[in-house]
Amino acid sequence: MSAPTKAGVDGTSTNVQNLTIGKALNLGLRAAMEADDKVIIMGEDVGKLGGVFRITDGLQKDFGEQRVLDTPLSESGIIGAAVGLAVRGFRPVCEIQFEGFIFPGFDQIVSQLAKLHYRSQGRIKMPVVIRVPFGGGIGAVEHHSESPESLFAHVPGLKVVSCSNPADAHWMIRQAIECDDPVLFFEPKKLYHSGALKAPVDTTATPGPLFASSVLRTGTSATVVAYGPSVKVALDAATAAAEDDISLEVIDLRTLSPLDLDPVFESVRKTGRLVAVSEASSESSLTSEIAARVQQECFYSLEAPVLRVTGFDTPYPPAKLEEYFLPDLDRVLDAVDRSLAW
Amino acid sequence: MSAPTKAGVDGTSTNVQNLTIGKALNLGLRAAMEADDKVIIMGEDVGKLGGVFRITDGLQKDFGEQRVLDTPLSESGIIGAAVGLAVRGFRPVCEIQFEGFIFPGFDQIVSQLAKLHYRSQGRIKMPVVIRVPFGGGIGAVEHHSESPESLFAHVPGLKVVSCSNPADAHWMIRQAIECDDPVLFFEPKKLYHSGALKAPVDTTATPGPLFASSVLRTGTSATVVAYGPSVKVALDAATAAAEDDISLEVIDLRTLSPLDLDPVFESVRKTGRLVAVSEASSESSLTSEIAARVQQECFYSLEAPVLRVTGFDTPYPPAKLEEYFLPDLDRVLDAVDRSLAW
Amino acid sequence: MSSDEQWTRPEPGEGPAVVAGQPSPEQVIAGLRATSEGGSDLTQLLTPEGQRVHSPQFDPYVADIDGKALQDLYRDMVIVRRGDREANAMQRQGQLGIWVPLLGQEAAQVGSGRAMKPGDMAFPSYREHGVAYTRGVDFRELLGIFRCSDQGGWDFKKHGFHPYTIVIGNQVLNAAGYAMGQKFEGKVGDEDGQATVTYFGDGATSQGDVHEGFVWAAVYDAPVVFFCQNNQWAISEPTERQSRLPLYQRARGYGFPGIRVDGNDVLGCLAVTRWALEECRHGNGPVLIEAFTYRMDAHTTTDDPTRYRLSDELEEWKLKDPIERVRAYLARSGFADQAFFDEVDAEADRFAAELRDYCFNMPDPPPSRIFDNVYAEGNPLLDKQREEYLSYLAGFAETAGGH
Amino acid sequence: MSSDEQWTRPEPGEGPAVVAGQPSPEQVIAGLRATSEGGSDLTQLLTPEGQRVHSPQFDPYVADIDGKALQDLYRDMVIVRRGDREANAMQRQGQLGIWVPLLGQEAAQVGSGRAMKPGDMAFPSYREHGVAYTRGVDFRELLGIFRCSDQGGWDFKKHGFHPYTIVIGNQVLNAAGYAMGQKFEGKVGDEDGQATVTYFGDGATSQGDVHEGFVWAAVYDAPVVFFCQNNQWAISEPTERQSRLPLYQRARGYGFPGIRVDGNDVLGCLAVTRWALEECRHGNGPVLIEAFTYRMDAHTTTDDPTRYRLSDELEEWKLKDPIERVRAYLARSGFADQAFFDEVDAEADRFAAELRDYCFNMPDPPPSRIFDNVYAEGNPLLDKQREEYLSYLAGFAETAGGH
Ligand SMILES: Cc1ncc(C[n+]2csc(CCOP(=O)(O)OP(=O)(O)O)c2C)c(N)n1
Ligand SMILES: Cc1ncc(C[n+]2csc(CCOP(=O)(O)OP(=O)(O)O)c2C)c(N)n1
Ligand SMILES: [Mg+2]
Ligand SMILES: [Mg+2]
Repeated sequence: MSAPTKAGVDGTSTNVQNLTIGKALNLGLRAAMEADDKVIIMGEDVGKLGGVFRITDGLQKDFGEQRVLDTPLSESGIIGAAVGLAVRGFRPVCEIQFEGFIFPGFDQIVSQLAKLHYRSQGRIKMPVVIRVPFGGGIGAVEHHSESPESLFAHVPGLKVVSCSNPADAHWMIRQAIECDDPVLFFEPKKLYHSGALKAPVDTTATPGPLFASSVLRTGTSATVVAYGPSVKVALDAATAAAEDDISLEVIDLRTLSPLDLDPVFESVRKTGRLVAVSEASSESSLTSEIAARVQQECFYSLEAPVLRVTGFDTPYPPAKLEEYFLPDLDRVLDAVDRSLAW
Repeated sequence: MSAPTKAGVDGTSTNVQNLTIGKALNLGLRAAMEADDKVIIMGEDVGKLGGVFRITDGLQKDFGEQRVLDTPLSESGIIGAAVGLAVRGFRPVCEIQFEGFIFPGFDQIVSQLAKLHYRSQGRIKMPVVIRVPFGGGIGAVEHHSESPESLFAHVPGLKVVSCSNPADAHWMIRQAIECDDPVLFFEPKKLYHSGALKAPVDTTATPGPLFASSVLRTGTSATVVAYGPSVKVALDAATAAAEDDISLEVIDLRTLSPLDLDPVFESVRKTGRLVAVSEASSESSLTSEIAARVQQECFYSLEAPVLRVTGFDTPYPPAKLEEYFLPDLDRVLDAVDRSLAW
Repeated sequence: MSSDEQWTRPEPGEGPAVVAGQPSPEQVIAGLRATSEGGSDLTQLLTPEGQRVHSPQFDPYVADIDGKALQDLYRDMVIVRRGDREANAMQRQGQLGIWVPLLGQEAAQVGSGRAMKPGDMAFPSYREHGVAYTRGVDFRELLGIFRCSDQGGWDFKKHGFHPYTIVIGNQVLNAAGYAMGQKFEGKVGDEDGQATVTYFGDGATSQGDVHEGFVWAAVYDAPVVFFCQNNQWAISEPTERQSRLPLYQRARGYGFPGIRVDGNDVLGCLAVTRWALEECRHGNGPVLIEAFTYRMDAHTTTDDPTRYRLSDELEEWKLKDPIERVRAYLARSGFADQAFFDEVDAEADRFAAELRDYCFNMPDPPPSRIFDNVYAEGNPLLDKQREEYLSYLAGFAETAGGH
Repeated sequence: MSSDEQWTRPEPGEGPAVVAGQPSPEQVIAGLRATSEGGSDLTQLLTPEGQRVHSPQFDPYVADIDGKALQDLYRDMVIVRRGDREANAMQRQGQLGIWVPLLGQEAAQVGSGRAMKPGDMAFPSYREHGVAYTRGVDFRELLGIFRCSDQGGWDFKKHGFHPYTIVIGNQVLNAAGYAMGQKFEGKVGDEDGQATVTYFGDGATSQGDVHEGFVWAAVYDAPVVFFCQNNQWAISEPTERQSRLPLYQRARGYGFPGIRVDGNDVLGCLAVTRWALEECRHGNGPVLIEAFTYRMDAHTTTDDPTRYRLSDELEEWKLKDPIERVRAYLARSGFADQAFFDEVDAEADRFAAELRDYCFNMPDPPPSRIFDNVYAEGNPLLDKQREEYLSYLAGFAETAGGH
């Protein structure tokens, strides 16, 4: 399928397509593979099937079995072999089928992937991307709806990002693959094929930096910070709040490690209030870190404590209950109300 | 070796011994094994060798090879088999040789150990203790000095505790073994055999609750909260600060999940200032959680933001540098000063 | 045609290896992988045509299987298949979130399941609805998982049937541990001994946990039967992506027996599993069984196999249907007449209708369930979270009620 | 005596298994485990007495090893041992935080190390100082790890010698991946092909990662030699705690060759590793080698082996010393005279003196090193942390200076 190419203002050709997050990722992977033949894709069912979410659709067909590897059913193997391939000079992009299945590979991530650059005093680079479809809302069975990103954000040596819209998805995956550090790339699986989120993506644009947060909506009453699938919830909440004349500033974190909280600090200095939203359980998590840093940096600006709207501190429940478990518009607004009333 | 037994005030016999943390744990394990023959010990080198730290010294000799298992070199196996043994009605106590080697078993911990009670709607109990020698300061090579406790505190379904002195070590391990939930038991390895910490332990006393923090020293100027090996640092800092007429309240967290922060809240309401100390990296960690909760619960009492003194957000460095990496008295006092000057 | 040494040579030093990347021409016949034949080492007691094959080693293990017992095995398989198809259909109708079909694996599951005794324990993966049935777990109790209203609610102890395990390979280690427990309790050593069976797929054999389960069971002489259903596919990946060798030969490297049985032969599966359990009961475990079978349907209802496999393969396997061969044998040998088959069909119809009825009327769990059974001994923080959330929810109800 | 089928029977169905829990009496002779003999499958080119044993299969791989080359191997081993002993002594003197002795494993390491070519790559565990030496990594470059002033600072690319890996088994998967890369780059297929050797211990064979490494290498035909140094102990645990079967037989289950070589026979190790590498270069990898050897010293300098093993065992193995047999062979066959041996000893003395000198003068790294090389592309938060901390430290210096 070829996309419309037209001349940009400055005469260079631009290529703008209306894409879902899933398709934007797919094209991002394709672009990265075209740009550098050291980029290889590894994972379970990523070949003929195109991955269970079809994010790698068509890539094996076009790039062959040595660049798109249907691997053995072995996550430690996927990461461990990727580490070895990276030592050899490859740039592996690993797909973990669902976030709940990353744990067999956790040891290789923590012990080798995160540490080899340090251990080798910089001689070994680890340009490995681990793509992780994460989060709930798809009505799935156990282990298919979790949000383990905080575990990785806690591990020095890793970088962790999450996208929330098609343009970011496209550019962030390309930038992550170009990054010489290991990047955990969390993808909001329930939004992969959301038609409502379809948006124009300029696949020839010059993207902003990868490790930067982004203010998606400005406001004055309170700040809401979110990432991945929760960004949509935050934006929806802001729209709803606007009807009650509450003006919410919404920030998409984008980078979970290193955190880029400067835009959040700035916003909180203006609004005096912050609500952090995440599907993950709250204990010792990313939202804890946000609260900890904001209370320190904005001590005199805060008019209410940083509040968190998160998944509960329970295992992910049976999906019939996930609408209750996941932060939604109402819970975000409730927190905003509590903040405003503090 | 038999210890002095004397009649207590009320006529019951008490047994008070002067013990190191290591010996207190050893006697705690022994007592648990004597009390319940379903208690079994599993780990690498825990038999004849008594574990690399000798915490299980003498137990295989006295309880036999079916109750003290020198296991294959396989951490997923240790946890995975312990899960199966627990299903069968055993109460396994697993030793992970060093905290850096818990990661091959991470999947079984997160996916089975933490979730089976939930999945089975309470029909399956998981009375498994995982003993983890953790923390730095022993001049060791890579993977032998880390503090991964926050990763476990983030996982619902697990309980996480850490001891800091011989009496707690003894009672907490006994209580952890009696607990019907899975308990990650973090032991401050550098203090195992510290003669300076030797203290009288009444092995017949009635202990307080396992999942409770403890105020070790009262004070009025600021509060310092710590756990495991950092408790000693906090106490030393309090002693030093007292010379400058700064009165520090020191709280030993003891339980890392569930957190028992009520004593901390109470203390902060009094002192208005909190410094949280931990050897672990700070990002998305337990100390983040403490800061997040305290700023919420004590919003109007805090006179300075919660400050953290932690390991840096780097891999654990070569041990020649660990004195710089680990929180020490000076860094704690510096944070206290900053808090007081806020 | 596959053979014992399908993709390799066994000993070093002679001639080049036949490597996985270059399968021999015979291995790839017109796009059809050479996996529809189990090879010369396949144990089979009943051919696809319903012919009874005699085996001096395994016949004794099914000496008690008379016409009546064979009828029962047939009935089990028909009912299990019917339950499977009904659940599959209900998923299409939106009553289940997902279904994991077992179509084609009835013999492997019923045969191995019926080999167990009450004191034995099964550690299933997520596709073992047929085993569940033989352990007395009502199909209805399985539905909650796939309707996403629970994560497995049966009484695992009563049935000797552990909760389903979705993370590939985990249960193999859990089973090894459980079997060690059976041994530690002195329940192993004679024909009254207890044993454990754990189920996993061909894909699972690549996981570290399966290996560690093999190691542990071997060094602790644990009474565990490793029952690998090689259904030729791990979602879209054929067995060649996991191994050069036939999977039952994996056991060779650990020092316990590995055996390949025709997984579509219920009699063979029964005999071989009984034998393996017998070994385990006596303390000669573990044993690996590879049940050579085929996943006739998609991986799950969300899967689309047309993307990765040719329908030829399916056609080939249809000729080896596990139920048809028993029907043929029953009929030919006069063990059953048409009335019997009709009666079983009618029973299956009733079974399906009940299942349907149950499923359509399953209530959703209350939100409070989110917080139940996270801990056996509670957690005050979670209690507070629960309380706050439920009163927050109650607020909505009040508001709704107030209007 | 150990044998091929040491703790089991190979095929199902005949008689009771000999299980790990009940070793045969021959396996336990007066407290001495039956591990000092490698069994009938042991490949050996040089006996403990220094007798050359001929092997039609492996002799061609050492046809070029004349007297001079043998002298070199001898010299390597003497120097490596001397370095090891010196480092061990320096640990006792407080110059190193810990030392991991290789005593007794010189032949396995020098033999396999010298089999590699410059384009090959080694993935060591933590005890492979002898392999490091053969790869041109200066012993002095190893000391930083054990002095705890770095975590491995050599140029891994230049030497084809990956950083040490301490987490048991991890490097086996990394090596499989690296070897896949060699293959993907088209560097495999003829005698000029490249290959990888990865080292691990007997204990490591239980880890899931080692299994997954075997699986991956097998299905991707990766040119990797799995070199297992079975030194009979994993800290305090004997090999029986890891396996029923001799470890080289593990390969049987994966469909690639496994071979046991006398790990104390440098010629045997050289030949067998060259053969295995040859197979890999041509695309017939992987290959598993079990080098049957013995850890003559403690696990590390913090270990106390008297707690778990009898000194008889050590005495038995002393008779199989890897260096002594080469000395005997060199002397007996006239390849070397006393002057040569004296010269090597003198060289070893110089080597040790230099090592000592270097170690005693090693500077400590600056605190700023904590923050170096965490990321290749930096991290602004960490930069800030670094800056704040260094200025905090500078504050002390100023205060100190001010007084
Ligand atoms: C650790 C892990 N990785 C990935 C998955 C996703 N997944 C579910 S089933 C499956 C294929 C399993 O194949 P196989 O073991 O052959 O069993 P089958 O489904 O064919 O019965 C995969 C990859 C998972 N459940 N667990
Ligand atoms: C995953 C992991 N678990 C535990 C350890 C601690 N440990 C270090 S060496 C060792 C024994 C290794 O034995 P083996 O594989 O035989 O190698 P050897 O030391 O004998 O060379 C253990 C248990 C570790 N380094 N990594
Ligand atoms: Mg399968
Ligand atoms: Mg060893």
